[in-house]
Amino acid sequence: MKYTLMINEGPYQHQSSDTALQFARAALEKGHEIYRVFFYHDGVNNGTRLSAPPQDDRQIQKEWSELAKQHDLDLVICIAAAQRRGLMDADEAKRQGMDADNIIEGFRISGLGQLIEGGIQADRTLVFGD
Amino acid sequence: MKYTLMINEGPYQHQSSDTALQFARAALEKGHEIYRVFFYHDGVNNGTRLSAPPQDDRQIQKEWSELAKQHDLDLVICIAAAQRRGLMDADEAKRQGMDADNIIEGFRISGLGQLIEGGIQADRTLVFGD
Amino acid sequence: MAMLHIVNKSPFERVAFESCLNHASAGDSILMIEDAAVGAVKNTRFSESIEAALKDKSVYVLSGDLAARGLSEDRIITGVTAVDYAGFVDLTVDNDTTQSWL
Amino acid sequence: MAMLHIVNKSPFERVAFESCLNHASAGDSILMIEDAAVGAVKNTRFSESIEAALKDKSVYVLSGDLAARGLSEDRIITGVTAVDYAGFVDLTVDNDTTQSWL
Amino acid sequence: MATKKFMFVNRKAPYGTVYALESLEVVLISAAFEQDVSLAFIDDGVYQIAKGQDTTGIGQKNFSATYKALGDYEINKLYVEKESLEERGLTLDDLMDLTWEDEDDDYEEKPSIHLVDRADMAGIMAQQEVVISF
Amino acid sequence: MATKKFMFVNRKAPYGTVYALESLEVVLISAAFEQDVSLAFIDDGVYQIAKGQDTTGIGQKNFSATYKALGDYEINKLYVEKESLEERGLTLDDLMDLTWEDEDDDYEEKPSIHLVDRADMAGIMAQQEVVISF
Repeated sequence: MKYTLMINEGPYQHQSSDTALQFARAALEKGHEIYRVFFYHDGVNNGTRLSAPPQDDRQIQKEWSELAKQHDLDLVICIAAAQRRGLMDADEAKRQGMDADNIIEGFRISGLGQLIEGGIQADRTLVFGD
Repeated sequence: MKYTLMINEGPYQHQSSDTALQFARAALEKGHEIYRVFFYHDGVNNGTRLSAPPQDDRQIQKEWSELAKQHDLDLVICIAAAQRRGLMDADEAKRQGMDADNIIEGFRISGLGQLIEGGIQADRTLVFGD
Repeated sequence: MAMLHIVNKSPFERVAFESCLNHASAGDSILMIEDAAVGAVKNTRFSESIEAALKDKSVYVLSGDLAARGLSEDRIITGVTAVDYAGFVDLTVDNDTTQSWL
Repeated sequence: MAMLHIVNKSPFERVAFESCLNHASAGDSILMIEDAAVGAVKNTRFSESIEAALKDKSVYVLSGDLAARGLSEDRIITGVTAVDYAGFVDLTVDNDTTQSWL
Repeated sequence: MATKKFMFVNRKAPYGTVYALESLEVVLISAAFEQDVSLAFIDDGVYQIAKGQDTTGIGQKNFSATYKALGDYEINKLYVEKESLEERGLTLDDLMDLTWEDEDDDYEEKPSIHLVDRADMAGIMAQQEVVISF
Repeated sequence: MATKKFMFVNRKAPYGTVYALESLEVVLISAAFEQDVSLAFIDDGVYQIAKGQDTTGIGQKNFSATYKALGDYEINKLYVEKESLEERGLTLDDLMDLTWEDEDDDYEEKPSIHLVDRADMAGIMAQQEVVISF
């Protein structure tokens, strides 16, 4: 099966990103394909590289980044949602005249069309949110 | 009257930051004092300077920053909550070995004691959240 | 000691509003803000609960939040008072404490 | 076309779970995850609604979420099945579509 | 690209949270993909298409006019649940007049809002291939 | 510094959202300020102090043991609402055994959890000076 996952909440505040991460691992373990993970609403906050949670806590943002590296996942952050919330990659920061960027490796910023296209291409689309 | 306000949600996703901003303006207009605004949970995301919402939308993070400047407000971001979510000032970024910071002018990062102390000092403590 | 209870959740979606009504004391005030504003309207599944609360409590709704959701003030339950943000501030002065029902 | 309905809200706090039950069709499956796991327990204010749903639908609960909230599997309503994340994945395969009740 | 039956489910009031606004942004984008799109308004989602929204008092942008543009993109299956309206003391008259022009029928203006009861709504949901909830 | 009556109100289940964990962090800090602190557990908040929490299946840290430390900081007024337990099929036996040692009474171990009915809970809330909700 080919999956598109949509994640609507940021890390820590709600369990949705944790649940999606566990689901994605379980699906990959069973040999399924994750076609795309689309981060929308506050979900874009999963893509920051500036987090530093307590050592004994999980590192949600880094776990996504590492899962993407291991399985060559397509992690997409919605550009419009990211602009409202202050998530920037180097190109977008330059374009907006920002003095810093904060996106973590393994995520890319793109448009909402990626969500619809993901829904069309995948066998199953799942939404994780609040 | 002397107020301490607590804000528990990030900008845009929930109305709580908007409401608190309107409440703070109305209180200041009536001659009351805002002793402190404490940003907790996802509320720390109100303190980013990397946001760039559409031109016809409100700029919540900048509005807090400007209100602080105009009225010399004490806007405090909880350090523990900020670390989980990726909000960093220059000092904290250095301490954590981060290559960037993202806090906007007018906010400072401090501990949870500032919330309790705010509750003790203020005549009224109000919580805005989800 | 009178308390201002601030509710920001739709009574049709969450239990928070009902829980607020269950814990407010006689003489307290209740202010509906944000999505809770929809609870101020007459002839809903929830309006009887507000009418019961009005017997020994004061009930207010933030006018800006009501208008944003397309509800005009002539639809609100008799006895419920619409206030603006300045009125919200006054309510926090007139009551000794506030409690938010999140 | 069978649908997997995924609920993540406590039935004691939000209407989402009830709304899910009102809209699921016979032959559909319902999976309780996150805070919704508390809805799987016997003898609660909500348990009759689950028992009614079991007449023509399959009902599951994510075991990790149940355990996290201190609820052991011997407390769950007869007919509700506990699954792990691998079982969650299988449910998405066995049903044609999924709908999340947020 | 394949054509799928997409449904966007709206259960939350506007302005208290961002979901209504950002959901609408997704719906607009979906128009470009020529899918079979429908929208469900149930529970507090019915307030999203309430008539006369006025946000001047809360400092947020009033985006309700955007729903009127949906007809131009042939997004004209807006299912509104009768029971959800009734519980909230609302009727069809409280909703915006949303229409589309049917080019196969001499550009006649037709209503985009379809009032359905709960059982019908369940039936419509059961036919979908991709359900995105906000 | 003045002493005020602080109440922390917990209405949400743990792990589904961060509020329980970050609320507990606030409560612990409040101990340093020597205030008159009490905690209310109503609605789904009662699950926060449920016995036997096991988070191995969800990848989150199990922080429930931290509630046991509250007694050491003389935070020993944990009010739990009877009706909230009953609606959820729970009893006092399902909650952790939280105690404190009363140094004015020969260090006798006393229960920190106080089961109260809804009317009593309302009365306790009415006496507070600072109410922080999560």
